[in-house]
Amino acid sequence: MTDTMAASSEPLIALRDVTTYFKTPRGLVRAVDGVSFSLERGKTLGIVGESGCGKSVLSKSIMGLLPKRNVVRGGSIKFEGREVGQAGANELRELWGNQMAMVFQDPMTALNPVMRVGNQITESLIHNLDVSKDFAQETALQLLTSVGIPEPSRRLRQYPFELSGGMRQRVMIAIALACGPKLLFADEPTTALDVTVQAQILDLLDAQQAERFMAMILVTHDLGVVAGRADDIMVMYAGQAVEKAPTRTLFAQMRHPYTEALLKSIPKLDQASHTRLDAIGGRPPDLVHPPTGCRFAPRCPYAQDRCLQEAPPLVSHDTPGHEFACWYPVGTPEGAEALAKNQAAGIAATVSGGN
Amino acid sequence: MSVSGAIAPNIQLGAKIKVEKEKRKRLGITGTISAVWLALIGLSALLAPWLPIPSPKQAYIDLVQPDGNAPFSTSGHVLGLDGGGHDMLAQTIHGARVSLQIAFGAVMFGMVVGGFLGLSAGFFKGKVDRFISTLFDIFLAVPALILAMSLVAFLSGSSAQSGFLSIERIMMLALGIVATPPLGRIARASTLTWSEREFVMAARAQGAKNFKIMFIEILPNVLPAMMSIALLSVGVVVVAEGGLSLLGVGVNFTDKPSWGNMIALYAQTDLQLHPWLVFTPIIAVFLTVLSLNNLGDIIRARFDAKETTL
Amino acid sequence: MAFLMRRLVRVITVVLFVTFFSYFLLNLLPGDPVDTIAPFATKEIKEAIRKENHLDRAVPVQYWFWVEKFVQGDLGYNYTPSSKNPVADDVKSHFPVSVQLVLYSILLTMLCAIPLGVFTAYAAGSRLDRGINTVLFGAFSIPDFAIGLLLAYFVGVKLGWLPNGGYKPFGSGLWTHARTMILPVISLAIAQIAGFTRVLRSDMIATLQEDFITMAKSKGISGKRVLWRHALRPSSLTLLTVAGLNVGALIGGTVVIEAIFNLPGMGLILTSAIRGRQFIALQSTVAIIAIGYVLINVMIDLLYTVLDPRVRNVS
Amino acid sequence: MAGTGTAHLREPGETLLRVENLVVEFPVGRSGLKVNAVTNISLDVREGETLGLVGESGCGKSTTGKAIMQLPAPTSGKVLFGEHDLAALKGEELRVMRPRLQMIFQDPISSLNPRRKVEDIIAEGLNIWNIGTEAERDAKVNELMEAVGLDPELQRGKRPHQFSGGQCQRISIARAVATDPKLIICDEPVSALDVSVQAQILNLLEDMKARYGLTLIFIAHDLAVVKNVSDRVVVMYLGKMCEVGGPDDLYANPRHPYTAALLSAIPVADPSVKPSERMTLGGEIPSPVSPPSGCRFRTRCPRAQERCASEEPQMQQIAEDHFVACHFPLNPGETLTNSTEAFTA
Repeated sequence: MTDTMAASSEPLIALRDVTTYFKTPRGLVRAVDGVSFSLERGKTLGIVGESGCGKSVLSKSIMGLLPKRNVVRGGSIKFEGREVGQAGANELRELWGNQMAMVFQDPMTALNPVMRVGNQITESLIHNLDVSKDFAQETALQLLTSVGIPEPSRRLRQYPFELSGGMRQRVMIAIALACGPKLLFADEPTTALDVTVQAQILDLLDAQQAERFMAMILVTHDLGVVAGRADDIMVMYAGQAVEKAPTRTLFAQMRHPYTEALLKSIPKLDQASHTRLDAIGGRPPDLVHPPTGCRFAPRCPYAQDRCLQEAPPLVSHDTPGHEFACWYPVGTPEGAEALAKNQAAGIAATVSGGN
Repeated sequence: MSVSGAIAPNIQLGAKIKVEKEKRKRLGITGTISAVWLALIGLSALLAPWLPIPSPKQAYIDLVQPDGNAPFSTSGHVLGLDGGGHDMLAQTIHGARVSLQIAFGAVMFGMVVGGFLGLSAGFFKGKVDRFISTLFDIFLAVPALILAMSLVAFLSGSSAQSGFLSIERIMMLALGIVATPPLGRIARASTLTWSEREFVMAARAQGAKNFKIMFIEILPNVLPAMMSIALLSVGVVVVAEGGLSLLGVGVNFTDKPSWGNMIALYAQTDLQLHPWLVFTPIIAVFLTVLSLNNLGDIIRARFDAKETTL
Repeated sequence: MAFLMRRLVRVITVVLFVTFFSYFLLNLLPGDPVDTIAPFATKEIKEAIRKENHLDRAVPVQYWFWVEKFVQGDLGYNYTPSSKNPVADDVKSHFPVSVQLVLYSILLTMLCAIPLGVFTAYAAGSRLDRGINTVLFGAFSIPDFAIGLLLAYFVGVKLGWLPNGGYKPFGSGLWTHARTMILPVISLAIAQIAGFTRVLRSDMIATLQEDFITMAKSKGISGKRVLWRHALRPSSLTLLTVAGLNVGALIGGTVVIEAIFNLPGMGLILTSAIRGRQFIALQSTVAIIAIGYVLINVMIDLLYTVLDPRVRNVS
Repeated sequence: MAGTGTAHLREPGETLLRVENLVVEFPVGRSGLKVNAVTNISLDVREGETLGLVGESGCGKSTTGKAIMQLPAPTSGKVLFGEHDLAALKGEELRVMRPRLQMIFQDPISSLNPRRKVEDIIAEGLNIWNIGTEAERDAKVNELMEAVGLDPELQRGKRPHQFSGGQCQRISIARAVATDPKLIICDEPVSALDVSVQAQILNLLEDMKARYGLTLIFIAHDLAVVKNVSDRVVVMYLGKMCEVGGPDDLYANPRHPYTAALLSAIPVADPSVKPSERMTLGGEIPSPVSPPSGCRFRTRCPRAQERCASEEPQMQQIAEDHFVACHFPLNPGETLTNSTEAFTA
């Protein structure tokens, strides 16, 4: 996604100003509101944000998996140079499975409960690649072995409810990998799992990605999950990308107050116990009527009048490839001044009090 | 549709459809029409003796043709007369009185008894649940209409001499017993899911007694699901009364007209020549059941009664 | 399978309870039961009836004798002033009529409801779906006997296309048989079709929003396969539960429809037993219907375990 | 781990709550098998202390919390609260103890009755026990709502569905505090919340603890969260205790292999820490219906020896206020090596 790398090859997928709105009786919900990025093969993009920030909708929207009714999609999505932003299911079906695939959040609900694991893996092979049943069966067996499932031939005949959560997630990864996709979406792949299992699954995804030279979009609410695994990170808030940078750059010089707040509000292992947390006050805005200026302004400790009136654009400043949308960025003189001004005025937005 | 089974299919209708059906605040057009019809028919049934309509027993025999044909519409008789010279509007309204009285009585019985049993079974679980569920199963092991028929037969047999129970009361009781297990099972299923909720544990942690938890915490949550099924059940009982009359069980036409015995009588005597006589009470039944089903659906959609999946 | 065995044991207990309960009720009736059954008979005949049905013994003993006879196929007698007819004979000739009626109705219901339900769920929200839904909602609210009477009048009387009553057995020719069954079967099936379609539709709509459907789509398999292979089976589970509950409605409806179309089925035995206060005959007939009903439900449970692997292993 | 023992318990006089050899078992259907949800757990809390209970799903931490509340009562064991053994109390005797122990639940939606108003929910305990006059109760509800950061004027009459998840947790906290309890058991109170809201609630809990003089048992699966709030931490695995200690020492020098593995599995928000270099535990938690013999962790433990299968480790003191139930505990500063052998063991 970075400019420096763009020269070497054409990106696998490039988004420009992608929007996804939902029509509801309350009005139009701007779930994704103008997101752009590009990603090359073999790279991992981490998309980070809290629930309702549009990160999960974004990946379904790129895949074209949202229902047609009551959904308004806009912007351009280019997959290998081909525009698929407005493509219908018939056109996308060619891409699904063998070009792009998805690993869902909850392995409990994302596997068909009344279908054997084996059939769920082989069906995409049989229908997309037109291989024989025996060959598909053989491939499924290899896939299960490669995702680290013991006794794979027995597992093929089992139903999802007979497997543990971690095993189910491995099966789901096997299904997603079956037809050798070039792009893998992993939508909170470990949120439903225990920490020790989470580590296993993330390692597995890493290994498979490297082996197959896939691009991966890893969606999560946990900055820790992407810190060691993504090449680039995009932080989302209220439907928009607020900061985008190569991972090391992002952690080394966080510019957006939301990114900073997100990191600071997490309790850390190396902090002494009873350390008071820097909570973000308030809660995310209503996406039917988002604030006019910067969407984070009402909760932002740096916010000035300008932030409430004028939405900052997502652009790169000093470091190429590091984009952020803020008038008073963290770690800059303007930012420090704005924070000092607010603190002097007693407007401490990082309060633990009422929402 | 007919007796208890009809309760089942509707349970889920609309419940899970969240695509476009956001919770409606008001009744909507169809809901309003349904409510108006039910209010109209309910009020006229309630006030029938005081309405400016002839008595259903009054026979305008002079208006009936010698060949037994009664004029369809004469001044003063909006829905015409039947072969015996009885005013059809009066018959239908007085019929509503009997049919609706039976239906509401039966469903009230089912709500109270079934609700109490279901709530107890779902709340206490274990032995209480096994006992009550078996009881329900026993009553559900006989098709509802046949159970109702047998109960009416037994009950009228046993009160034949004493005359303690009028036939309407017998119908009410018999159909009430039949309506109890389905309503009870809804109450049980709903109670089971609600008592899993942590607020029940929270109430217990506060020191609330079982009685309070059952009736203050759980019942208000179970009631919407029961209410929507109860509305359907009223319709089902109205239909069942018709079915029983067609089988020759139930209120006697010469005593009191009911929608059921009107349909049964005219179907035997007038279907070929005066089908309108048959269709009048049928339309009344249809509109009433339709309205009840519609309101039941609306309530269910509003309360998202998903847990009533039995 | 252990699940099914437990189910079967429960079913037998329930049937025993049902019959005992009704037997007990019979004895709660005021007066001498023999007087109720045969008020017309002489003292000697009454004594004979009493002996025959062991009405002189304690209730549990009477009941036991009844069970013993019942399992041997002796269902008691219909007593009339002129004769006594074995109920078993009536059942033998009437039972097939009712079974045909129920079977044909179930068949017709499934043939119409499954495609309709799948289609309306797939096209949920479209104008066609809404149209079909409105019609179905209306159809669902019409009592089966009303449909029967309407059909009897319009098709039977007005158009004269089909007989509006009577029964011809299968042996008298397929068309002859069918002519007598078409109207009753349609009368029974319409409300069932409406109910089933709506249940299947709402379940399918819910299923189509599940993650595993999105997952199936994301594999790139055809829309048809997603619909029929992935969505239908999990959605049909509720349908089965509802079907089980609905069989009772269907049997009840059959009794009424038989009366309207003059079909010699179990309903006829029932009504004549009630009219003639033949409580022993009634008891036996109700027991047969209850057993049939309960057996159908066991079959549905069996089907349920076939369709849902989760039930098989959860013990 | 998966060990037993009471070596870590402090003098009975010092503690507010003392749980000894708690066992909770559930039957599996009618099969005659049982789930060993909690086996021989002992723990204690001093007044004013926060005890953290941490472990992965299925380790029995929530079951332990509920068993202390007698919801339902444990299969065996003692729950000494003051001079009473709660597990031995029945009916009315137990009921009068209820207001002194309260609970906060995980699911903000499920833990509030959707059909009741916020004021009724908060005042429930006051009403049940008839505490104060009506006006006093009213004032108490206002005070509590303000204390948890809700606006009594505007929000008293609303129903739970009108609140966000974080606000619902605030209501739950207000309800729990209403009857002036000594002890509150917080069962994963922040795991359903977003990180930004989670921090608000954790801060609020600390405030409430100070303001109302509470003692907390804090149950969670997130080690960092537990560390943040606790004065003492118990690490659990498959219904048993692994390690008990003060948070700073325990997190800096985990002695039990499971604690070490758990700590190393947590993703760190620091790109310089390569996940691949850290130790990853293989396999998954065994079924609590037939737990492994000896040490229950041995099937996944890279240090497991034969002795671990035959002999159950007992809780032993290894440093000041630091106890471990392991035959081969780690030395301070020693790290686990990545080993896949345990995977198949």
